[in-house]
Amino acid sequence: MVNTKVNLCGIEIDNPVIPASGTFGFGYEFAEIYDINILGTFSFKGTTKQERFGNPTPRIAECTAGMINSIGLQNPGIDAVIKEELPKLKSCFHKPVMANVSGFSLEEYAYVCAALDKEPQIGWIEVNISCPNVTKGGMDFGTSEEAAASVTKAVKKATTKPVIIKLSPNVTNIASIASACEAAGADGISLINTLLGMRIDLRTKKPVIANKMGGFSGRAIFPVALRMVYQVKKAVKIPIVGMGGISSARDVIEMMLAGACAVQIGAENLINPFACKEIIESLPDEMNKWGIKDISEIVGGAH
Amino acid sequence: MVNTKVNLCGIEIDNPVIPASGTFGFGYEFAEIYDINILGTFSFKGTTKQERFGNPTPRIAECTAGMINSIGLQNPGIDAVIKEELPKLKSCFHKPVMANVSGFSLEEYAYVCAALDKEPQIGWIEVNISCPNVTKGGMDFGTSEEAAASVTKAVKKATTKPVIIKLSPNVTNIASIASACEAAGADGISLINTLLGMRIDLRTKKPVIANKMGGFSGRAIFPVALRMVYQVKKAVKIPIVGMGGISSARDVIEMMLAGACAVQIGAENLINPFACKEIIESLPDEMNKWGIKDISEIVGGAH
Amino acid sequence: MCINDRFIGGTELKQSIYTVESNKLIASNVYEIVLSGDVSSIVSPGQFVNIKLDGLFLRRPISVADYSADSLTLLIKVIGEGTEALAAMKEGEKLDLLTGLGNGFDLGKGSKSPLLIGGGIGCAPLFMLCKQLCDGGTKPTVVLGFNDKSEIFYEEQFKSLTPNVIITTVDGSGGVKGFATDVIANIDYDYFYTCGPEPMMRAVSKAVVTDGQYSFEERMGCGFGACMGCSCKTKTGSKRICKEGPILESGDIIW
Amino acid sequence: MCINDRFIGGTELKQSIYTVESNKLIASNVYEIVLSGDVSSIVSPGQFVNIKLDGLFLRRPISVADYSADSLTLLIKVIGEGTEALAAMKEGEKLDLLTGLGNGFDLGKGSKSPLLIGGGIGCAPLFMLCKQLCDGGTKPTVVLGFNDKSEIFYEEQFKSLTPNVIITTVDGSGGVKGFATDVIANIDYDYFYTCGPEPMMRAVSKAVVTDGQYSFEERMGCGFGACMGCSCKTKTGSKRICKEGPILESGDIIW
Ligand SMILES: Cc1cc2nc3c(=O)[nH]c(=O)nc-3n(C[C@H](O)[C@H](O)[C@H](O)COP(=O)(O)OP(=O)(O)OC[C@H]3O[C@@H](n4cnc5c(N)ncnc54)[C@H](O)[C@@H]3O)c2cc1C
Ligand SMILES: Cc1cc2nc3c(=O)[nH]c(=O)nc-3n(C[C@H](O)[C@H](O)[C@H](O)COP(=O)(O)OP(=O)(O)OC[C@H]3O[C@@H](n4cnc5c(N)ncnc54)[C@H](O)[C@@H]3O)c2cc1C
Ligand SMILES: Cc1cc2nc3c(=O)[nH]c(=O)nc-3n(C[C@H](O)[C@H](O)[C@H](O)COP(=O)(O)O)c2cc1C
Ligand SMILES: Cc1cc2nc3c(=O)[nH]c(=O)nc-3n(C[C@H](O)[C@H](O)[C@H](O)COP(=O)(O)O)c2cc1C
Ligand code: FES
Ligand code: FES
Repeated sequence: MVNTKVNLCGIEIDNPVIPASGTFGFGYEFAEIYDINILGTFSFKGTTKQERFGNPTPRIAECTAGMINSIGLQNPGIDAVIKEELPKLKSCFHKPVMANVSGFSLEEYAYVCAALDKEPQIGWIEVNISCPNVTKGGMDFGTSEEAAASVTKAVKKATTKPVIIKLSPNVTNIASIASACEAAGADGISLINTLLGMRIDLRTKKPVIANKMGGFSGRAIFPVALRMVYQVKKAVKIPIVGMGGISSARDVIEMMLAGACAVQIGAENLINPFACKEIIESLPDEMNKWGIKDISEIVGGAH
Repeated sequence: MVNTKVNLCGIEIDNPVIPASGTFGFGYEFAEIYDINILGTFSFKGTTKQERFGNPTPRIAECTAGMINSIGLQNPGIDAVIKEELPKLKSCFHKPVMANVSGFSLEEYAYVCAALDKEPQIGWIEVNISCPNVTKGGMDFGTSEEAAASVTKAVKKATTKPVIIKLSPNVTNIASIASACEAAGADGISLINTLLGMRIDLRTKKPVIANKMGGFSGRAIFPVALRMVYQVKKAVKIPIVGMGGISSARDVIEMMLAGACAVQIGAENLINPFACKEIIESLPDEMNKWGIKDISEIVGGAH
Repeated sequence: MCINDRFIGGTELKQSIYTVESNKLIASNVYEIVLSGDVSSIVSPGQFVNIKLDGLFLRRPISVADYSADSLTLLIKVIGEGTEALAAMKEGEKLDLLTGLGNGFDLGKGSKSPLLIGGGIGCAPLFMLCKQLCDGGTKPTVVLGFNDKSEIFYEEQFKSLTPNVIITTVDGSGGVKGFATDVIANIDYDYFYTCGPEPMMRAVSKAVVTDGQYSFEERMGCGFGACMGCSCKTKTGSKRICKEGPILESGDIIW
Repeated sequence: MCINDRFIGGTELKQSIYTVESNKLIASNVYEIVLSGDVSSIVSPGQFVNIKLDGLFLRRPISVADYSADSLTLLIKVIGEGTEALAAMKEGEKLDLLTGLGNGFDLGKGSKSPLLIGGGIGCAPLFMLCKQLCDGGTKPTVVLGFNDKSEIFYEEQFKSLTPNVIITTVDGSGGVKGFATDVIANIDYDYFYTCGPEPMMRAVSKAVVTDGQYSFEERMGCGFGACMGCSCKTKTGSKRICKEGPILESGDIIW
């Protein structure tokens, strides 16, 4: 018997596998196809103060071993999330959930976090300072140390829940941004969000995505994600949630060796709705294969 | 009949397909397997002032749809390149060649460029300010506007040949670095060099690459490369050589629509030694398929 | 399981492996693929399947053109890598499909003389719709528009269901010369269903005189409601083409 | 063609498609694959082929264990994804290979009683070498080291070539108990050839009393000399394992 339990910012989760924000809705959609209580937890769709339709379509493009999305944070807004989505979730998920939050100003981030602070099912707040698909704010907060630190401070004041800052990979020095967040009080770091990418349609000779560029993710980005998790692990002491291109229990182990204490699965859920279930079910065998008894012992093992 | 000729910094080349530096040796190796005179030109192995063995092995790691390399600029040094490699090349390649140059100080860059300036077969000097595989210099020059501009100025003083600055993709704002190079006198921009990436061996639980990290390239990185070429095209007026993940004539067209006036093929040469030949041979058919008569007319067409 | 009002179709998502029973070129660039396997999740015409293909990341959404107890028929127009791979599938080869996707046409809109308007490959989902309407005792009028004669498919199959089948071609090389919408004015109908390229459906929306249902296409990430990739603004709020669609009712659409 | 002194093997790189004639499990985790196709580029034992596999980016280098006019034999130990895929290949399936890679053993070193020392899967290239030495009229002594009995392969094949075949296993479950290097001291030889894991070859270098040749492994980008991925420092300068190697002479190696 192997142990797959890990501790994420003071909360123990049954296994390190977490569906990533934006690829798992508000969870209950997946509850129709399998019992989502097998998950460590999951990160729900990026939530903002106001309701958002998001970007014009097409919002999706195919890539070799990956995809581009340009959803633009479509969500019903924090009030509807609290009034409608969370009650639905409660009926099918009995564990703490990770709230994914976005904003276009410090005030908006703080407002949403304060609102979520009162919700008992919220275990962690994952603050997305890295969405490449929104024009003002969003991405910019994730591309400088100062801005990242200022968001961290603002949300830390607004909530008592553990705050995990989600970083953008589209930067020169990810480690220094992670350090800035740690210094500003972050309880954890999650990375990577999508790489900024683009495709052009040869039929129309114009960008496939209506917004021209979008966020590139899926298996193709795994080596970049792994490298960044490794770099951030060297720079900070707080827990790291690693993601980017994970598609198997093997990848989970590799990401944890790089320094992640838990992982998220994004694009893979979209092409295989059972991805997280399959990864969780195969994790014990994979651990045995590599002689791992306790998954939390390998965190950062490659350093 | 379609026209595949393009003009690169004042020199007309028969087609826009250029094997990328580091994946085509000094050219004559490939002359054994096909007539390399069908190429537009090619960029030879990154050359430094001194001979270099490069990094310890393993230097290569497999990735989904790509690979990591950590060669570390192995090359015989500028004197041996001029004395031994270029004469060999001359016997099998009858077109201007692109010299790829690296250095660890402004003086070294200038020294190598000055030496190459006297070589009649050198058509362009491609200045690599972006190699992720060397510890001092190298990458750092490519990650700030000031450093990129200072290298550009130094090499422009040292040579009368067209100077193409090769940028690193591992930066927050590629367009501003390209602009800085343009302002400093660059005649062209080439991009992207490899993304910094990493893999861990589950058997040893340590990084696969002896140097831990390396440069990630191949098909997987195409959407990132395309996006950066698109962004740089918006920022500069000088010609752009686009590369990163190109593996077919289709990709060549997509990259040129993004803004490249010529393209380079890297990792694909390693898994298919005939890649450039096949791409060149299929380009006219592919152009016909998409209704393109003259390849130079589509440059930047997606804007 | 939780109560989930978003799953308006009420069907269950299933992932399973199917075997290619046959694959035939039936018109210029159009293939008819018959698959055998679990069809229990397919509950209404207008639903689609999402197909995994080797070497491609995203699945490819294709309407169910017909199904029986243990087989389903897809009609595929080749336009890119994925549909090319489908066209090349051989008897006995396996395909990984998600089924039970999309709301499907709502046949409960009680109509005596429905009109079906298809454009090109958009005729595919109308076949199963036509079959079920006929099974229910109504004989719809069917208008199928193509560019030219070489593109016409399933003419006989539709005619075996209902006598009222009108083919149009833009260049007049087959059937009536003109657009599908050109012949609508002369038809008696009290409801309509349409599927085809968006410009055609936009023209339909101007030509029709009754309510009806439209089948839409959008680039999809997942096809089952998880990614918000396929959202579309409607008069009753944002809808996912893969989930609350692909069929939208005329009163709901913002053209 | 240009004169190129780097191509010391003088063989030509070829890319072609091969058909799997047979694939057999011949020892614990070791498969023997016979391929038919163009072998014109294979000119000496110790050369290798580089194999493209679906879904994997880099090719996988595998030594030629044997070849005839139109077929070649590979012996493969399963260690990861690529070798797993090879183990799963079925008769009639196709493989894309680069052939003509590597310098190969130099048989021109005029030896009357050569010694061949193989370790595990490293025994593979020694088979073809042994065959050619025997064809040339010398009967080499062959020492093949394995971990245990289950891993032993090609014992009979080697014995059919030369009477002097010694098998060793670390746990004594087959042949002589111990390491391959343990039995060398009692053998009369005037030259040697070895291939095996690096720790074994290092032990060989300490145990041998004559000159000889070693076959090395390195992670490869291209396998044909283009990328400098496989470089190795030697006493006569930097060499590419895929090009100036994989066979290096004892006097050249920096341990
Ligand atoms: C609900 C629905 C039902 C469909 N039913 C059918 C059908 O019955 N028969 C049929 O031939 N086609 C149908 N299509 C269109 C079909 O999905 C596309 O032709 C196909 O995805 C193109 O893939 P490709 O790889 O050949 O083209 P590529 O252009 O190489 O595909 C690139 C990407 O764009 C997407 N894409 C391209 N065109 C479309 C499109 N028109 N709609 C949605 N995504 C697209 C692809 O899925 C892929 O992700 C349907 C689409 C939808 C949304
Ligand atoms: C010149 C040469 C000859 C060889 N001959 C044989 C042979 O005859 N039979 C045999 O079974 N094996 C042989 N090998 C080793 C064989 O190449 C590896 O076992 C194989 O590449 C592993 O691939 P994988 O996908 O199964 O493992 P993975 O670990 O998944 O491979 C990941 C990457 O590492 C590389 N790699 C892993 N192990 C090795 C290794 N030992 N040497 C080189 N690259 C490695 C792979 O090629 C791939 O790029 C030879 C290697 C070389 C260099
Ligand atoms: C369709 C889609 C929507 C996403 N939406 C969000 C979001 O709302 N908030 C967020 O923090 N990340 C979002 N992401 C990023 C993912 O959570 C994840 O960081 C990224 O996709 C990398 O992981 P992957 O390679 O496993 O997909 C989204 C990704 C995808 C593919
Ligand atoms: C093995 C290898 C060696 C490389 N060496 C160099 C080099 O010496 N100088 C340089 O500017 N780029 C070098 N590169 C980067 C390539 O020229 C190219 O920018 C990069 O690989 C992206 O293109 P690709 O995806 O087609 O490989 C090297 C790449 C590889 C794979
Ligand atoms: S395609 Fe993912 S929600 Fe519709
Ligand atoms: S593997 Fe590329 S040079 Fe040897």
